[in-house]
Amino acid sequence: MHPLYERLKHLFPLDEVTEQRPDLLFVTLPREHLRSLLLHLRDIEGFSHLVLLTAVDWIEEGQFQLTYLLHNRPKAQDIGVRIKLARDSATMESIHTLWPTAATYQRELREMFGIDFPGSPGVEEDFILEGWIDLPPYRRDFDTKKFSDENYNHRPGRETHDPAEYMKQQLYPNGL
Amino acid sequence: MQSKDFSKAELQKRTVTGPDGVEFEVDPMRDYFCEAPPTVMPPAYIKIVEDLFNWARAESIWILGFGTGCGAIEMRPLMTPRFDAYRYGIQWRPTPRQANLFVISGYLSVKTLKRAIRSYEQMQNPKYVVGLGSCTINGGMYWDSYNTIKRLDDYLPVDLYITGCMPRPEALLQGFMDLKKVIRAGNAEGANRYAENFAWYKANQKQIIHDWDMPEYSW
Amino acid sequence: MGIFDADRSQYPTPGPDGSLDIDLTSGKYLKLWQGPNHPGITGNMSLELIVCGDEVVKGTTHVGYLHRGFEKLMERRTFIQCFPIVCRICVPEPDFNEYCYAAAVEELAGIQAPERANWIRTLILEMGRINSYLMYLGGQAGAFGLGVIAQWTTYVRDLMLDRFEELSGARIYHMFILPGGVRDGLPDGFEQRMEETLREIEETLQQVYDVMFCNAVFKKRAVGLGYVDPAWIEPYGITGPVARAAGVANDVRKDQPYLVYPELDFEPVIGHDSDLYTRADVRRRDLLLSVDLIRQILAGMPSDGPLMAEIPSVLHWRIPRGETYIRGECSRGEYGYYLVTDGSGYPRRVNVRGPSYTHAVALFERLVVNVNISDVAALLVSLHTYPPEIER
Amino acid sequence: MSFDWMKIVYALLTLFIVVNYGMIITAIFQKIGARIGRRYGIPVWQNYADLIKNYGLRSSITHGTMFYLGPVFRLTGGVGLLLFIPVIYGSEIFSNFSFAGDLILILYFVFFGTLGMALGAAESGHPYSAIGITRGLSQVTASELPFALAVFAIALQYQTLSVTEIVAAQQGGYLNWTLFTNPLAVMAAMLSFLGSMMRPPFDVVLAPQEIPIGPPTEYHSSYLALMQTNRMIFPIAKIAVYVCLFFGGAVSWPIFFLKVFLIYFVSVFVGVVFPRFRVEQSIRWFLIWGVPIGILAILVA
Repeated sequence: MHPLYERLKHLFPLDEVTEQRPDLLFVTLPREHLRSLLLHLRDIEGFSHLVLLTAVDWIEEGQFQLTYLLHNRPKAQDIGVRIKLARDSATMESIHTLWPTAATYQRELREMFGIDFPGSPGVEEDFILEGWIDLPPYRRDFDTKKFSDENYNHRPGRETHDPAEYMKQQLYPNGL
Repeated sequence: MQSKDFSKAELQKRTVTGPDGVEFEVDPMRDYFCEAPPTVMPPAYIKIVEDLFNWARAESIWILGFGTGCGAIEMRPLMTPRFDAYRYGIQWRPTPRQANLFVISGYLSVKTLKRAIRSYEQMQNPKYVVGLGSCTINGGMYWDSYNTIKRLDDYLPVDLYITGCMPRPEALLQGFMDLKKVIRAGNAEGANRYAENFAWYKANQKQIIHDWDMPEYSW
Repeated sequence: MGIFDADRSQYPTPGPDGSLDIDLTSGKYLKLWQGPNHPGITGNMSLELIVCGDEVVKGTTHVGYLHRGFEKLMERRTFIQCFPIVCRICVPEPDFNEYCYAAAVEELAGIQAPERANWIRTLILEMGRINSYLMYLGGQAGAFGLGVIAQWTTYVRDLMLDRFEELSGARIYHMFILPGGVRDGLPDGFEQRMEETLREIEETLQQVYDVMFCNAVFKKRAVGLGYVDPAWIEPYGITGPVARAAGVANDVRKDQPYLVYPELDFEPVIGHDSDLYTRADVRRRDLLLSVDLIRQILAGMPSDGPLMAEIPSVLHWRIPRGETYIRGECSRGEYGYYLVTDGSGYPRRVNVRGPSYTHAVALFERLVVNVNISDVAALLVSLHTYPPEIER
Repeated sequence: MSFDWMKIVYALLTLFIVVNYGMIITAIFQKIGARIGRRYGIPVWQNYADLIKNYGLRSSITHGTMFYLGPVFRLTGGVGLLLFIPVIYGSEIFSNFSFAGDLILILYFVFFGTLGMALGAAESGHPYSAIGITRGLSQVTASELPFALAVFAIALQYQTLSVTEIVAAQQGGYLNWTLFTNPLAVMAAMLSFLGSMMRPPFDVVLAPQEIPIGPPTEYHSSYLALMQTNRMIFPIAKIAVYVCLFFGGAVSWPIFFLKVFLIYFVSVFVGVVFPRFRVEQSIRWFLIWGVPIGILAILVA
C-alpha cells in the first residue's frame, strides 16, 4: 500500500482508499476529522498547496462528496480527501483560515451546490450567478435543458437528436 | 420561486448625512437612473443631408470596447497589422456614450446581458448591434446551457449577424463592409426599432433577468 | 517619506476579522467600477474599487459574466461529445483544456496514447503557450499606454496562429487533442515554416526587450509594483510565472513531468524580485524557453507511428467508476482537470481548476490594496488572468 | 483707433486653414504611429468623417448647463489662442489680432481650455471624469511652469511683450532664432510642450486603460465634435506660438506648415515608444527637469 497511507492510517479513521496513480491518492474520512487531517497534511506531511476544493453530487446515495485536493511540491505528491455529506441540509465547516483562497471555492460551492459554509467570508454573496431563481445548478436534479427550454426563447429550425439514438439509426438501421 | 426578493440594501431609499453635515434624502432608484424611455428619432428632413450623415456614419464606425464573450479574442488581431480595421474607419471607444456599434462578441450570459442592455441604452442614436458567432444566433454550442441567451434579437435590435465559431477576422471585416452598405442605404434604424418596440424588448428582457436594479417603470 | 506619499492616518483600520468599515456617504471615499466594459480589464470581469484620493482602499473582484455552465453541460454529453466544447473554456489558450480532458479520460478508461501523439501534443501545448505569452506582453505594455508592443506581438502571434491553422484548420479553437491521441500528423514542410516563425518571434522579442524592458518609464512604473510575498504562495495557491517570479521554481513541467517533457532539456525560468517587472521578464524568458522547446520537440519527434490509440465505439463507451486529477503547466500556472466517472457513458463531474481562479480573486484583492488607481489595470494584467477559466 | 472689420474675415480664413491643416496633420501622425506598429493606418480624410458623424448623431443627452459650456470653453481656448498670434509674420491678412501685450493673453488662453473642461467634466458626474480632470489640472499646472518661465526669459531677452516684435527680432537668418540665442528657454519650453500634447508619456488625462477616457467620458455627439475640432486647432495654435516665440516665426504658409510639422513630430516621436507616467511621476518630472532649466534661462537672460 501507499507509504503515505501507511503513515496516516494509524492517526485517522480513514475509510475507503484509492491509489489512483503512484503520485495521487484518494482517502475518505468522516467529516469531523477533516480539519485535523488537513492540518496534519499541511504542517507535517508538507501538502501545503490547496489545489482545488469541489463537490460531486451522488444523488442516488443521497450524498455530496467534497473533495479537497492537496499537493506536496517537493515530493510531487497529491492527496485527495473525500468527505461525504448528507444531501439535505448540507453544511460543512469552513477551511478559509487554513487557506485564504478556500473562501472563493466555498462561495462557489454554496452557490452552485447549495452547500453552506458558515463563517466563510462573503459566502452569502452572489459569486457567479445573479438573480438565480431555481435549484443550485450543479446539483444533479437540476435539468439544464429543461430550464433552458422553459426560460429562453429558442430560434426555430434547430433539430436536436439524441446523439446515441441518432447514431444508432445511422449505423444500425435494422436495429442492434 | 419567482417571488424571490432581490432588493438590495444600497438601493433602498434612505437619509444620508453629507460631509458638510447637511442631511438629505437619497432614492437611488430614482436618482441614479434615467427614467425617460427612448424616443424615435427621425432622420434629417433633407435627403442630401441625411445621405452625407449616412456616408460619415458608415466611414466612421466606433465600436464599444466591450468584449462580451470569446469573440473578443479575435478583436485584437482585427486591430493589428495583419487585418488593421482602422483602414476602414473602424476604431474602439472605451465609453458607450461615444460608440455607435455594439459588437456582441459571442454568447451573452444573463449577467452580461444586463450590462449589455445598459451599455446599449447609453449609446447615442443611431446605434448598431452586430451579433458575432453562432451562439448569438441560436445558442450555438451552449444551446442547452442554463445561463446563456439563445437569440440575441429578442433582447436587442440586431442589424447584422456574423456566423462562425468563432468567426475569423476576415469574416468580421466582411461583416463590417456589409454593415457599411446597410448604413449607407439608410436601413440601420435599430435604435428606432428599439424605441418603437420598447415594451416588447423590455418584456423579453424582464423574462430572464430577475435581478434588475432599475426603476419599475422602465421595466 | 517622499512628498507624494499619502497620509495613511485617514484610511480606515481593519477590524479584528480583517474587514473594513467604510462609510461611503462620508465623502472621503469614492466607489469606482472598472469593467466589465473597461479597456484596462482583461476580458469580461469587473473590479469594484473603493478609493481614497488616488489610492485603492479596498478592491473586490466580480466574475460570472462569462459563465456558461460547462461543468453542467458536460454531465449531459458523452465523453466524445465533451471534447469539442472543452476548448471553449479558456479562450486564449484552449489547448490545455483539450490535453487535460483527454489525459483524464485516457487514465480512467485505461487507454495509452501513442508516443507520436504525445510529441505532437507537447508541440501544440508549447505553441499555445507562446500565443498566450505574446498576448500577455501586448496587454502588459498596453496597460501602461505603450500600444505599439501590442501591435508587434499580435503580428507575430498571427504568424503562430497560421501554424496552428495549417496543423488543425482553425485559428483559435483547434480541437486537435482528443481522447486517445491527436487528429493528424504534421503537414509537409511544417518544420521549416515553424523555424521561420520562431526566428521572427525571437527577432520581435528582441525589439520588445529594447523598447519595453529597457524603457526608463516602463521600469519606473513597473519595478516594485505589486510585490507578491513568497510567503503567500502556499496560502493563496499561487502557481506558474507569478510564483516563479517570487523565486520558487514552481513548474509542473519539471516537478511532475507529463507527455514528453522528461525527454526535453530545460530549466524552469525563475526571477527574484517578485514585482510586476520581474513577472513580465519571467514570462518573456519563458517564451524564449518555449521557442527552444519547440525546436527540441521538432528535432526529437518520431516521423512515423500511430496517432490514435484504439478507443471504444463512442456509442458504447462506458468508463468505470473512478476519479482522477490531471495537471499541466499552462502559461498562467497550474491547469488541472478533476474528472469523476460513475460507470455510465457520461462524466459524473468535471471540475476545471484554472490558475486565474485563485490569482484573480483572492490574490488580486489582497494585492490591490494601497495601489495607485493608475496601476490597477497593469496589476491585474500582470497576474495574467483569463476570466473564462474562473467561472467556466 | 478704428477697428478694421476685414480683420474678422481674415481671422476666419486663418481659422479655416488651420482647422483643415490640423485635420490632415493629425491623420498623418496617426498614420506614422500606425506604421511604427507595422499597420497601414487610417485614411487621411478619416477625421472629417468622424467629425461629420459626430455632428450628425441624432440624440444627445445632457447633464446640465455646464455640460454644454465645457466643450465651448475648450474650443474658445483653442480659437482664442490662435486669434491672438501673428500666424504669418509680415502678412496683412494672417497676423490676426496681435497687439502689444498679447504674450500675457496667450499664456492665459493656453490654460483656459483645461479650466473650462474642468467645469464641464465635473457637471457630467462620472467619477472617471472627475479623476481625469484632477489629473489634467495638476499636470497642466506643472507643465505650464517651465513654459511660463521660458516666456518670461524671452520677454526679458527681447524686452517686449508683443509676439510680433519678438518674431521681428528673430528675422534675418537662423542664428537669430531664440533657439540659438537662448537655447535654455527653448529647452524648458519644449519640455513643457511634450506635456501639453496629450501624448505618451504624458497622456495621464485620457489614459484609456486606467480611467476610460477621463474628462470626455460622458461627452458624445456634437459636444464631442466640438472637442475634436479643438483637438485639431489647439495643438496647431500652440505650436504656432512656439514657432513665433522660439523658431523665428513663419513668413509664409508653407514655412509655417513645415515648422509646425517638425515640432509636432517631436512629441509623436517621443510618444510612440514610451508608456505613460503616473500623474505624480509626470509632475515630478516637470519640476525636476523643466523648472530648473526655465529658472536658469531667466537667470541667463
